[in-house]
Amino acid sequence: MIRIERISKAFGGLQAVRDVSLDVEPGSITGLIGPNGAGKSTLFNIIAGLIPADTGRIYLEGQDITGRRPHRLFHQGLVRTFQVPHEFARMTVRENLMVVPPAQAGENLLQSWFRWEKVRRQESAVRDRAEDVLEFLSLDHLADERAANLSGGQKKLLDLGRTMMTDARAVLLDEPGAGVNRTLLGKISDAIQRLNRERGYTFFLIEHDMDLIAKLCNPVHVMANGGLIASGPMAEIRQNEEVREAYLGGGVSATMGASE
Amino acid sequence: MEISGIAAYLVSFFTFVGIYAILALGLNMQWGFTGQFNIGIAGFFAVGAYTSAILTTPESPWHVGGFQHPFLVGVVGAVIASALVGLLIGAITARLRTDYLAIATIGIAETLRLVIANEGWLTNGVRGMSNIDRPFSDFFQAIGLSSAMGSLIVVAAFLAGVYFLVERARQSPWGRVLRAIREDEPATAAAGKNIGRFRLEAFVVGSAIMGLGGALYAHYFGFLSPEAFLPLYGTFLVWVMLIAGGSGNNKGALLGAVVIWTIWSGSEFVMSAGLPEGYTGYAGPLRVILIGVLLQVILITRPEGILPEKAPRAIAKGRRG
Amino acid sequence: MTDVYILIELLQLSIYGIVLGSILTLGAIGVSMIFGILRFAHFAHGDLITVGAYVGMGFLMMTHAPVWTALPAGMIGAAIVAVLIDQTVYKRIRRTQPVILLISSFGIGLILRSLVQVIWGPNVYSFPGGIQRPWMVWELAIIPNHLWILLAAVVIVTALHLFLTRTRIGKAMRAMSDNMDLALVTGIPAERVIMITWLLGGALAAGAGVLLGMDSRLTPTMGWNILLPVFAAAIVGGIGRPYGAIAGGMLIGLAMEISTLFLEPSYKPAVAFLIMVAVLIVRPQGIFKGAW
Amino acid sequence: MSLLQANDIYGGYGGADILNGASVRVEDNEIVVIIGANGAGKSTLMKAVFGLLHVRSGQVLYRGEDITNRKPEQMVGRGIAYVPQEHNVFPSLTVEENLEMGAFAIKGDLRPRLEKVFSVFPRLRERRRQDAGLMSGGERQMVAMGRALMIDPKLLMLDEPTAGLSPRLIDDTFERIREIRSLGIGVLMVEQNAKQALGVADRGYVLATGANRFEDTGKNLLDNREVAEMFLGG
Repeated sequence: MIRIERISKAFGGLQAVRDVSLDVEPGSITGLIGPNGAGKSTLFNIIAGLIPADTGRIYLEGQDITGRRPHRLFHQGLVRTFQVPHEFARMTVRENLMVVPPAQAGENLLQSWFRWEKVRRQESAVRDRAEDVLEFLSLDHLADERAANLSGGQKKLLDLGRTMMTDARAVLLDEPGAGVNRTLLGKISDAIQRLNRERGYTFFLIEHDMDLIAKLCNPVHVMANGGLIASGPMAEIRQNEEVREAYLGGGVSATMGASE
Repeated sequence: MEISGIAAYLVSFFTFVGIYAILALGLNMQWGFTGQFNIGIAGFFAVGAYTSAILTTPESPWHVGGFQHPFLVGVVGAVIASALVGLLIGAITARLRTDYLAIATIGIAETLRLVIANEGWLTNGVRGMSNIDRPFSDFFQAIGLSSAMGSLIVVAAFLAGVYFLVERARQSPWGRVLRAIREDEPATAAAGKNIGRFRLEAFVVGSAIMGLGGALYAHYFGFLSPEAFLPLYGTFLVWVMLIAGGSGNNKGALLGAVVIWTIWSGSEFVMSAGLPEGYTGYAGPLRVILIGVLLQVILITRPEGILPEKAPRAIAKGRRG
Repeated sequence: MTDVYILIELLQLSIYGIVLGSILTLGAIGVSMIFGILRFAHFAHGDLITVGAYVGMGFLMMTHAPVWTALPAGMIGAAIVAVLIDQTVYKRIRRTQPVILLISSFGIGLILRSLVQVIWGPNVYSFPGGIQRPWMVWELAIIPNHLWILLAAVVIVTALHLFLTRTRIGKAMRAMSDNMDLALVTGIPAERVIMITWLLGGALAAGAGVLLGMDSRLTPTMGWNILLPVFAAAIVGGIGRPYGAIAGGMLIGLAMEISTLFLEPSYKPAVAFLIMVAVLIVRPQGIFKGAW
Repeated sequence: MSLLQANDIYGGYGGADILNGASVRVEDNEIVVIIGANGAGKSTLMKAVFGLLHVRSGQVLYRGEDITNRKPEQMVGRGIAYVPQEHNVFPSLTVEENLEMGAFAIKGDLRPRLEKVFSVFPRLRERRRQDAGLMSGGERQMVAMGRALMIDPKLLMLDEPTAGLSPRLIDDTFERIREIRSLGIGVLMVEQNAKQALGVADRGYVLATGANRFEDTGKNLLDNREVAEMFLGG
């Protein structure tokens, strides 16, 4: 689904990502873990078109998408969420969702002015879709609330909900569990699994909560010091000596010689 | 003052309110909806006013023209010309932060003012352009109304039209995207919206509305000179109106125009009555100070204005009502 | 023959350009410092320039002191005005978005301009000294005041440089401009540094105002009229980098004066604006790289 | 009386709490390290203690005085210095100016203090006139720690001092931290390099989901099999 080919990126003297290649299989929930500063977020931002890679290519379903701008990636079926939820604070929860669907007639100002009936009809369908998503996420009671008033976890759900307002095929999740309490965490992981099963979404996610990773992801890729050091099911990853070293520090393996 | 004097005053009062309300609506589209900072409203206002004046006035030895097109052609020309200026500024500053947009807009406004003052062949410079006809004055005379009253009716009609369009734009998915951009750009981009396009559209449409305001002003006032486009009248009052009324809220823009114009023109009476002989020259600056202080008080105590922004009423019902 | 004539003309205009540039520099450094620390474009800066010029002139009218004393008097006056504005208005809205400060400063500018009109009337003033007979050096006319202006600007900028590099509070200003959060955890008292920033910004603006007044005349809109070139200088130099403002000021000043070879002199501000726009398009971070 | 005692801290950014009752204690002349998986709330706890993050409930005591939710300025005034993980130097200031900023509030001659810092980090003496922005990651970390030492702190708080450093520099950094302790300073640090950090630490805390999971001497934690397991969940 997503193919990452030999991506490298340096910031000044720091090699943030070094020669990483991996595949995210269609229909999978693929995890990416690693200690702080391992380069996970940089890799994500490169895929999402926020920062350019120094070398390497990214493919989405075989198509080269290296360096595409975020809004274009969206139209090719690749959407993302943010580690810190980005809600449209002074808009209602429902509006937050209704913004998303692409190619709304009403996004054309002239159509909004002069083809009002058409716009309304579409708007009605978009609204139905938003209501469905809210129900799916059990946020329906908050539809008319300003998004600013949601809790951190609810905002994360809303972020996930926005990805459901489109026919996304691949979703990048940046720490869906960060700052979320246990109850909501369960909801979020259920939603991810259901979206994966029922709608065939492919997920690629960064997460620090190992239990969540173990529950959701197969396979899991591990990064440390910018490089990929292990891949496989979580059970195997746990036994991997190099991974243990990376997390606990101390011993330095050949792939991990960090630069100054 | 006799009745007819009061009536004449009220006509002029509401005509100005109407013109300023149009400017405030244009600014609301740029600032209120999208968060774009245009501090050169006077420039767009001037482009509209002079374009319409040049297109419609009779031949004059003092400046280009003599086209004598009808009023509506002047208005359309004004809208197109100011939209083009907006397109130029918007395209240049699209990727820059707000401060640069602000400086660029003020730069274009001041530059335009220099052009108007210096290019006599085009605008008759500081001596100004006159003989700009009021709209449809023959028609209004035929039905027994003064040309001033006719102007008020025309301004009111245009205001109604602009309000309708701007409010519809706000309620529409288009306006929703603008508000999303204002709230959070990265998330709007991640939702697949081409931020640059939406922002430019809002800026251009807002500029066009300001140009329309300029054309209406030219035809009501009948005379144009660079003095009218000082930042005080053209820009500052409009900003205070929108902030006081409630930016993001179109009703707030209307209300702000009424309230601030009342204070502004009311203060003229108070000061000319209250200031001692020989000090009447101070009335102008004192009024500016009054409005300036009012702005600071609003920003400190009630930055959301008299009518805070509310989520627009849903334009379509879902299954669940 | 004509070639020599053009060369002389060019040199003559360059002298004017350097003089104008040094005035713009003083304004632009203030704009840049305020932007570096408070992150907003201060639109009342032009009118602060006007206030400084009028206070300096007012001081002369009251005391009949020598002309040069207008400079320190204006600087002190405008510095106090700047701090008062910050304490009564800007301080209260600093926590909101910086763009609100921008709107506010636009209004403050109009208030200052009107206050100048109320206090000193709409008349045009000039500093005493009358018309000066220029010295002729080769074919170039050098007006004595221009020398003084240049000298004063050099002294002020040097003093500022020493302040920023030699005093603890000056270094703290640079530190805050570098990284506000780190400055806070380091224990640098932000409010005090901000106050000093306004003091300096106001004083520098007044410096520009008095020197501008010496070069031409005092009008209530004198500062507003050079606000655009001042911003242009700050942006060309890289906004938030006061040392860049020196280069930016000189470049804009020279371009404005030399443009009069081809253009109506009244278009000078437009020339500054066009250069600024060109810089914004090509290099939004300004031409002159390098930190403070 | 302990040098620092943070009891049962709750707090976070905006909505949800990240800290759910975390506690930590530091004695004089002691190196205390906080370890834990990513996202466990280690850095958040440091920020909460230093007043950079609102403590919703709980108490921070410094030599018995309640300093909960005080401003950083007041913390520094009491002799607590904090070194953030990233962006921890003023890039356009020289090394010496950076150090001077650390002692902003202190009147009088700074030279003795500078000398003290240079004795811990001799390299900084050589480069005192250089802009900090032009230095390598390791040197910047020295500048940052040196700046914190300028107030003669009683308590030094370090947020991941070895992040992004090469193995050689990591060793060196831990060596310096030991040296700092020998100056009579209590050190509280958050670390990713858990093994090495526990090696130099007198005591350690293991945090998980914003609360204490283990607390013991550095050595005991190192030997604890459960701690190792914890990092990879399960």
